[in-house]
Amino acid sequence: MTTEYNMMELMICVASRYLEDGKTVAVGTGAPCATAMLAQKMAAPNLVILFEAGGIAPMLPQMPISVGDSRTFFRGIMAAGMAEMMTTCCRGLVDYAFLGGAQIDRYGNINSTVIGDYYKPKVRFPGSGGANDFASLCWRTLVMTVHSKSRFVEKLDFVTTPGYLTGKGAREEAGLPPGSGPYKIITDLAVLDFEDKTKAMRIESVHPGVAVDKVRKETGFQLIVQEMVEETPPPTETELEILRDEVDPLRLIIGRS
Amino acid sequence: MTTEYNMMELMICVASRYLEDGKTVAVGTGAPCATAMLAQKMAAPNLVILFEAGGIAPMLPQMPISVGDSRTFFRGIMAAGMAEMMTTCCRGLVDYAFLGGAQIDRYGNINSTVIGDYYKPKVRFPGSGGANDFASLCWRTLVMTVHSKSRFVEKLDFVTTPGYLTGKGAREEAGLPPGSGPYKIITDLAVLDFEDKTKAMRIESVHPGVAVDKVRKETGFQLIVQEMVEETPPPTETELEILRDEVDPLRLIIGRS
Amino acid sequence: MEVVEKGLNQLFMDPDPDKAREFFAKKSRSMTDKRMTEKEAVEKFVPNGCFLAIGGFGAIRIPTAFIHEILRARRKNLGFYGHTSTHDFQLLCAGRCIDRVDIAYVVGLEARGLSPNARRVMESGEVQVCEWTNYALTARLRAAAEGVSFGIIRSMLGTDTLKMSGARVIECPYTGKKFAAVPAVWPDVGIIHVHEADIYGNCHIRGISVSDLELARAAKHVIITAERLVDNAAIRINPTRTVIPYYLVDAVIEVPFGSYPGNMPYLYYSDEEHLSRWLQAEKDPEEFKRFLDQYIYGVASFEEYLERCGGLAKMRELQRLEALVDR
Amino acid sequence: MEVVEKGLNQLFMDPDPDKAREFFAKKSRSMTDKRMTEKEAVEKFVPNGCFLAIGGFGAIRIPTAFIHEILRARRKNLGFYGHTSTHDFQLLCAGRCIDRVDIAYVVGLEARGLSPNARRVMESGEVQVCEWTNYALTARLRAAAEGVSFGIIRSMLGTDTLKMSGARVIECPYTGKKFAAVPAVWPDVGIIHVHEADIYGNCHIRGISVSDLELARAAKHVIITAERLVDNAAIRINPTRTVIPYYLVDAVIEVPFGSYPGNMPYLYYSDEEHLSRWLQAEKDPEEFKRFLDQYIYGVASFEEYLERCGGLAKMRELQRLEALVDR
Repeated sequence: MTTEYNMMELMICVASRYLEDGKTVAVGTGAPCATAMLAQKMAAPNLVILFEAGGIAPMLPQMPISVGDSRTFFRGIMAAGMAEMMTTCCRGLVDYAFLGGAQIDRYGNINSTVIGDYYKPKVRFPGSGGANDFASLCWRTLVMTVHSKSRFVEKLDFVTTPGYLTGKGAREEAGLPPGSGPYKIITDLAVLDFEDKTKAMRIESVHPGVAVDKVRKETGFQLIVQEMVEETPPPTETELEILRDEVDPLRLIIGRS
Repeated sequence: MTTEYNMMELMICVASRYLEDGKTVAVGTGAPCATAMLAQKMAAPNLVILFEAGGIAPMLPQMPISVGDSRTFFRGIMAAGMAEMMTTCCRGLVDYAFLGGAQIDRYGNINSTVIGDYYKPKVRFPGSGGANDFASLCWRTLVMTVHSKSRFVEKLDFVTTPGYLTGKGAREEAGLPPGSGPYKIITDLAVLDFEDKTKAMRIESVHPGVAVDKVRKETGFQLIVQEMVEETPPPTETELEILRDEVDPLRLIIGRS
Repeated sequence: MEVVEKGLNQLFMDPDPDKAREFFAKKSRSMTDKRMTEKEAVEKFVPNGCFLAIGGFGAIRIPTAFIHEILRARRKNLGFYGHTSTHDFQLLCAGRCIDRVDIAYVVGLEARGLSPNARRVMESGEVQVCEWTNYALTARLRAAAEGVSFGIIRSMLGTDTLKMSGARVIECPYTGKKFAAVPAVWPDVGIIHVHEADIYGNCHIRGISVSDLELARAAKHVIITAERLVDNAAIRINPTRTVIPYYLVDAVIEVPFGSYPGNMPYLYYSDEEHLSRWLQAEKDPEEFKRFLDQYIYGVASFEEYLERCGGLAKMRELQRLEALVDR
Repeated sequence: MEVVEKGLNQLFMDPDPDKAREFFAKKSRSMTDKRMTEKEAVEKFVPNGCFLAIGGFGAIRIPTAFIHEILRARRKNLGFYGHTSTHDFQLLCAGRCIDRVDIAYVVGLEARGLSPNARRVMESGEVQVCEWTNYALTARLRAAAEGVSFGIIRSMLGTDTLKMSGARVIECPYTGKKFAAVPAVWPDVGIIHVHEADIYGNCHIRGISVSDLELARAAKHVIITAERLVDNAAIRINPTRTVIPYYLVDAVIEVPFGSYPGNMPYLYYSDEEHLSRWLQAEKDPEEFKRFLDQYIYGVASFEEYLERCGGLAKMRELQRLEALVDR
């Protein structure tokens, strides 16, 4: 029999496996933070967590509500500021940026600014915040988002945060640091990465019980699909146990789905 | 009868009168620092003393040996760093820079880098240190130096620190902040300022018993002399008392001449 | 200097460092008692139409008490520097105080969701906007703090965020590489809540400083609200701790719990219940009006607001939360 | 980007931020015990020919012990970042260790006078030079710390200091005003003496930081000498105090009195008597050789140097001086 888990638990467990031990990760609140916390308690005890407001390597006593609240530097090694964080990313010391996303396109560009006309938007979202900075400056950007046609779109209403922009070479052309860019997109249906030749989105693996066609159907653009598509290993008992008992006992995040 | 005083005491007492109360002054060690300390104990109790290494408004317990030693921030309001100091100057918050000088020319430009060929110098001096920064960024630069032909020269071997460069308008042309520049030069013979029309050096007053011709003779370039040249008021009893008893009881500075 | 690409939106503030120098040349450097009330400080330093920047991080170490006073004073047409703003922006939108915003992060309250009222304001098209990123807005303050007209960063490049900003893409005179040049900004007034200040404005902050050190150095007028006032000797005994020197500061206001309902590191946690009541109330404009009357317009002082939010008992609870005694 | 004016001297280091990123991508982020001896650290991080920057302010909070070890290891052809350097530069000249210098302040010892030996070295023409100012050298480190290729300042303009530097005059893309653009510098190794560090390299500094926060972030390798080591818990209990986070640091060396004969704020004052003996000895090259044998080449360790300088009694005296007990 397989263990029961919900969509959010699945995404967090799967995503956490991509955070290597001994690396640095800049996270937002919510799922990305929970993911990094899980990774620390699993295979990456030496994963260094950074928060944009200035918190460095805290001993997180619980899930922070804000990327700036006091938990983000609780027993941290340093309580700094925004400039310290972003310049550390710009110097090349931060390996992963872990973002959420509203709209995303085939090159991993993200929209979190507006739906509709910029000057008179149908929906005004917060804007970049630190997302554009992290995705520009960190080496590898991971994105966690629900998989649907309304989110995976052919054309973004607004490119808030850079993925590979218009494809291979475009980041470098724009002046973004060479070697940086989107790494993995983790959704409730699949894990997606980017084909080297084109830097376009590709299915890396589909989650247990999810058909490739289902992923295609929920994506508003042409996905690259290899002949053999692997199945994502499901969350393990241990992952789920630690996630539920230690990372998010109040179910603030995993209770959402 | 007039009070006895030496050359250094004279220069310090005279210079201290130019530091207004409630203003900010960036000082070097030695005579400039002694001068600012004297000013605080005389007419300018609210004079704010800044040191380039980061000391802000200390309660100076004694003469610092270095512009960075612990005295420069003893009971100060802040112990900062070089960038904090220089950016404070650049924002226009520092009224006076108080420098010493090796060679100086008619426009108040200073050489503290080399005598002779730059690449194989006869004498290598320290270089700018913070002098160029202070003289570029503070509003008014005061210089204290011994008056001699070898120091007041027609042409500097090296322009380390900007005065009025080649004359009126040259600072602005070079990109230096408008309204800044040399203010007074205090020597053992006279106080000199700069004529508005040309920004060339002019005798403001000669010290007691010093003839204008003596000043001319000790100056390697043509000085501007007005019809009536005032005499510098000599050091007062009180000035000398405070300087000797409170500012420099060990005669580290005033013992030099 | 050749500009490779230019953001389409206009700047709200002049990036000329010499105009700023002229202002700072006249600013007093004397250590005088700068204590005053919120009312007096709003009266003196926050006229209609001025450009405002607020310290902290949206709902962490924010000068809530002072922002309430801005609402009660019915300030209008303010410009706002929207860096990492959450509850602070929500408040200014509640008062309809602003007509132009430099945006890095607005409307949202992070994991808590979006502010319905702030959305109404921003979607009305009545507010002039210019797009940036959090770091870009920190870098603009930093450039001002350095007394220069611009700074360079490697964010924003290649995106609509740059296209809809006031940034300009330039090439490095050494490497030829492209950078986003962001213009210095000297806000008319910066409001920062700190842990301790003396009556002259020398300040201590515990925990993250966010962009407040840059803001304190960039803003033409700096208003400090402090959890508590300390004697000047408490500053001088350890000058290494001073993060804002007095000569940058124009007003000092002692406001215990001044960041409520926001978090004040080491002192009290955020009141999430109250913050979600805000989001709830905002859904219906009529109810929101009543809500604002009850909590802001209908109270004479911040103390009264604290009382209406649960008073000392609530503050004690938030202190225990912060101390991780109650979880 | 149009360059209005160009300094004539060459840069000793490449200002390309992407080459620096490649280096920092590979630098370890793990919290590991980084303790080692001066000998091991010189062996590992200070090869002949590398480019060196030293923290502190010439004779205040300097890593004297480590510099002595560089001399004993007979390092040659080092590049040196001559910002605010006095006794540190005097030492490197005594060992004839350097062949190129970025100069803001060298040769001098402030009010103490000029170093005869450093003058001989610098007037020999054998050392490659490039002129700057103190702030320019801080700004170059700051640009590197920001991960960009240059920074802009308003110093140097119109002078021979700029003409004989590697700076370039550019025009602001917003105001058209001229600024001196200074190139980022990532020194191969930065050596900083601090009050406290843990075994991972998290550091506390008391008093002025000079340019050390910028240096710690710019240097490819950072070596920390500390007056004392503290437990990691002493760092985490107050993260606001941390000025250098461990992941920047490559080596941690505990050296009590490590800044002697320099001043260590709050701990001990400078030994002016010993520093003037240096200047005295330097006047005659032969005597200076004997002096160096006695104090550096002829001693096995820094402790032995301290003993030869008066040992504990002298240290106690300097502690009392610093505490203003004896004046």
